[in-house]
Amino acid sequence: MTDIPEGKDETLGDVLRQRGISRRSFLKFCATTASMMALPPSMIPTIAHALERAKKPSVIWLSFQECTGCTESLTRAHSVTIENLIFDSISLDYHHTLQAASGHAAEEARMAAMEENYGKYLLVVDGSIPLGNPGYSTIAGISNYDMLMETAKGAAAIISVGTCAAYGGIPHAKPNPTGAVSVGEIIKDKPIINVPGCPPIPVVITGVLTHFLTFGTIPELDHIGRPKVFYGQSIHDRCYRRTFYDKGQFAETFDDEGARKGWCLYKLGCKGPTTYNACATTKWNNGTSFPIESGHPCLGCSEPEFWDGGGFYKALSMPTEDISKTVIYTAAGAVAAGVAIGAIQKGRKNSAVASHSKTTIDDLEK
Amino acid sequence: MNEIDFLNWVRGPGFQIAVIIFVAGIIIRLVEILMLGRKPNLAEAKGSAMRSGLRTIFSRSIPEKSTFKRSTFVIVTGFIFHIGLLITIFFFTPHILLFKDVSGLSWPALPTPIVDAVTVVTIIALFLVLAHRMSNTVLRFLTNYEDILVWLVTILPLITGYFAFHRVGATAPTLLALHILSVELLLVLFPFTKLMHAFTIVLARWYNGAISGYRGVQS
Amino acid sequence: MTTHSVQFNIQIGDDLTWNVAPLLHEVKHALDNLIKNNETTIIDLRSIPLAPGEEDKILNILGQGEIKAQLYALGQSEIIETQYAGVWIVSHYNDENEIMGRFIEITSMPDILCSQTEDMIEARNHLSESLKEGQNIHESSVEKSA
Amino acid sequence: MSASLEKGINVLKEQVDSTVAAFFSSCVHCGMCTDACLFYTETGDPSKTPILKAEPLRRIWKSEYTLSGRIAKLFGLGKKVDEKLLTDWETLVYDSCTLCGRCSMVCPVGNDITLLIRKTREGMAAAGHAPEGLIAATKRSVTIGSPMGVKLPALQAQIRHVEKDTGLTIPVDVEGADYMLLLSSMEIMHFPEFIGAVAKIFNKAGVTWTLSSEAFEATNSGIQIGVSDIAAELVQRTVDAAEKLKVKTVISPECGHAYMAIRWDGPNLVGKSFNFKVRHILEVLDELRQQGRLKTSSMDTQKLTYHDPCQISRRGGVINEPRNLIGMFAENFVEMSDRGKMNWCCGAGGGVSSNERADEIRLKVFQRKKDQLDEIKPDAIISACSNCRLHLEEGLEEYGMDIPLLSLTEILAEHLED
Repeated sequence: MTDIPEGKDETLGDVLRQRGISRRSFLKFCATTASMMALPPSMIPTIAHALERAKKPSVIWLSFQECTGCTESLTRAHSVTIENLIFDSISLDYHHTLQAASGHAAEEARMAAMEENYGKYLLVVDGSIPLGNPGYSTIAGISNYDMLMETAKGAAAIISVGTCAAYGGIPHAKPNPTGAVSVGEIIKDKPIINVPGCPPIPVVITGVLTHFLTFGTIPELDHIGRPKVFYGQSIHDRCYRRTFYDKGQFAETFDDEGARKGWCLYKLGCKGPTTYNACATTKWNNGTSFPIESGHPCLGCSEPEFWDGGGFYKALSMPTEDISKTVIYTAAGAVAAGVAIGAIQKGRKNSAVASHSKTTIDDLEK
Repeated sequence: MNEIDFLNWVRGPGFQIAVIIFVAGIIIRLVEILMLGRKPNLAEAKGSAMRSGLRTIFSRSIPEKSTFKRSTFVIVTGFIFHIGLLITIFFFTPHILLFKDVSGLSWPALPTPIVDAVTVVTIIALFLVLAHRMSNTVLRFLTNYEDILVWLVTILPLITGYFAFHRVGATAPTLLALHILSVELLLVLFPFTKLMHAFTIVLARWYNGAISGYRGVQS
Repeated sequence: MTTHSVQFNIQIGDDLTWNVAPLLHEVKHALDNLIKNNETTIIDLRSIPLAPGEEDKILNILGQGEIKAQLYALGQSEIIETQYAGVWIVSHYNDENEIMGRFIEITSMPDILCSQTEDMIEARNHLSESLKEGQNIHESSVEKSA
Repeated sequence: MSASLEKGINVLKEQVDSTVAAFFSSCVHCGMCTDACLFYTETGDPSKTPILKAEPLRRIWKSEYTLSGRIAKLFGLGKKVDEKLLTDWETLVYDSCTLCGRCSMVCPVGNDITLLIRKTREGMAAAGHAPEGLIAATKRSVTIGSPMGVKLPALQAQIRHVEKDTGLTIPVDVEGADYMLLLSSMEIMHFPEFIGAVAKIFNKAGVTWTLSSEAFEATNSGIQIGVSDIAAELVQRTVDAAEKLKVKTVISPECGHAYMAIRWDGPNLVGKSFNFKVRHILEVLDELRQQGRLKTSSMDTQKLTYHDPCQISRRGGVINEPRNLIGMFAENFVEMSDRGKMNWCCGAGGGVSSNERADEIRLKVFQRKKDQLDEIKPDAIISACSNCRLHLEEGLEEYGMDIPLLSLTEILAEHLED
């Protein structure tokens, strides 16, 4: 995969035809792609037209403080799928986990790809970057920070895959021992597309790449850098259990009648109402289901700081701190303080009473 | 600070700070009032101060007929928004979860659509209250900045709550965070404004009832 | 009554059908539009939030008509005309038979069934090359037509 | 020490207790007390809002007895009590409030607003902001023994007239009598028939009673002006006389604030419980009625109504007794729309009638009573407070209405069987 000797100027259409993919297959691919990107079916011809002429881009994939879950998510399918097709069609010039090359050869491949496609390649990052100590995470002796800065320089755009790269992720969770930050906190002068999720839905990753290939631009992003087509609506708004929420029918435990009847999981800590992702419609495992459908509340993994939200099983309306303790301590302190303050005030009154000078009829006029 | 940070803050430290100020403020004020004390009444009693005091705590909620006729608007809108606040605060599932989390106590919720409708009615009633306050000569004369501030911090949680529930105007975490923040604002201002009447009303009515009842009049 | 080889979701209950009726109405309007203006409508079933069982419900209601075509391209696809002429269900699967997309097409003939110009050009080239080389002409009769 | 702002402020500080703090903490500015106050309903002037009349006391409470007010004071914030405030408030507190207590009955949060205004008067008076008329009346009370300047010889003269008219002896300074009757100056001066009526009833009922030559005056200007020191001095005179004559019960006459002064405020002013009972004349009469010691022989066919004196009914607890008594002789008794504990004040109580400056407003707000009377158009009005009676007569004359005013005790005496 690191070795792409020729065909840099080939279009995607050329690649597909070379591989014996029929036009009909391509149409099928475009139809499912449109569906995946939540584009109206009327866009299918446009997508087909654009994709056919799309140039193969060069992609460099850097993995920093991460668990490889994002790569796993992406490469999970072991048969020829449409996502794989897309990936086959792009030139993944550098990927720590997937590339065969290692050591100097690997780094050389990265340098070569950067040089060759300077200003045009896509940089995909998964994992967060430790700022606490550069030694916390290095590749070939190069700190994550340095490698990111060096590679980002010539990138056309950066895709932060997974919540770690997008928002700091688990490494960023309190107390954040490594000083982990997201790509966006370091790189300010490049377009960054955040594809958060822990892991992100694989078709979302490919969807973003497809969009880039199809339209040559980055998709429209929301206020925290996520493509609106996938993250435009909350889990809650697309959830098939929404009617139960609206009706006020909730599962109280994981094994009660409500849980069996598929009632809303809000009380069990579902973060669907504040989580923006495509799970409820795109679903996982090629459309099989998504967490809520299998009876588990949404964790909110595509949102920043989801791990610091006070517990996965605490309802959104619950405070994240132990308020009952706060109330007890505060009340005890306040009673003591109140008595002290009250005593001072009572003393003030007593001294007013003590300094009372009797009013007689002669005192009524000034 | 992104919106989820914001939400986590209002659900966490923000809420804690608000609760501390609220609880400490309420208790200090109540202790402050009670510690001033009251001299025992040396006159021979004609009725029971205790019984009358207890009764007045409840009976003062029902206006006497001629008073109702004279202050109909204030009483009707007052009833609507107070009952509305009671329902929206204490009978909405997410709120009950909050109370359960803090106190361990739980009670049945009202169906969400009902709470939703009550919210709208309450908001309308509060707007009418303000309009009346601004148009009525007496109330305009009586009104000070605190009255407006209290009105604002009372209606804000209703409005933000309504928007958060219907998810319009901003992203859901922002709406929810704003709603919680508006409640925190209410909690923080509570002990230092006339909102305090929610607690001192028991004392005031008790005293009034006791003073009258001691003389043989049910007030 | 069910369509064959369609993967059904687990049926939980049918008290969630708040999107089924509006969708069927949309199909009806699309059919009107097809008859009057000869305009094709494609509805992406994935874009509509449906409860488990609701998609099946829709498919059951539309039923199966006279045509059922199977396509082998990047896995299987299934094109079925429902019992309502002009209303087609197009389902795409990958080669693991996982559903990739499902559309209701209101058209006289779904595009994907038609032979594509590019494929036909390729086919012709392929055929002429075969003829030029003269090989296998005798063994196999002409299988592909232009 | 003559009156000064400092003294007034100190007195206001003394007034604050848990009730005051609870009341001020609870006010929500709803304005319902305004609608309940005849000084607003008849003038339409929002500054007459009852709770606002206690503003000087509220400021003292806020700045001295609340943590937030205390902190504000440290920073020089918060509203102060100064000469200007007291000057501005003087007419509100003394001229535009009769301490009738109606606002205290309607306040939805339960504030006894009247108590707050009453306490505010304490500070106002100590700061030298009491009205001239009330100061003069108070001076006469202390020096002469009666706000109207009635001395013992004047009473004795009236007693002689009454004795002559009724043929009954009016006992004076009789030791060991069951009852000691107090009188208001107004009764002595304007309604001496009252003395005769009591004599007649008590004679019939076989009650032993007496007047005291040392403390016959029931009214207490100290209460009205709001100087507890003086009020206590005046109460003490009655206590001394009652103890000297060893009576079982002291009777307050038909005077509202006199009843309040001796019955409810008295023991608290002098700082100890009385070793005698205090009853209003109507309570005594109703007790006699219950015991069957009162019998009426004739009925009154006029359309009669009863005006509840505020301090006797709403603030005093004597509400059923007058109605029981009226039932003994009235065939055609009608109630006013707001009555009993919800009655409307005549407009002259709480020292307003002693305050010439308030003459105009007092007659203006009488309109409220007039409207009430217009609704039922009675032939005569019964009351049990000579101050109400005097002002009702004046008000009716002012509004060109001709309805006679009757004292309940007197009219009852007339209907007693011979």
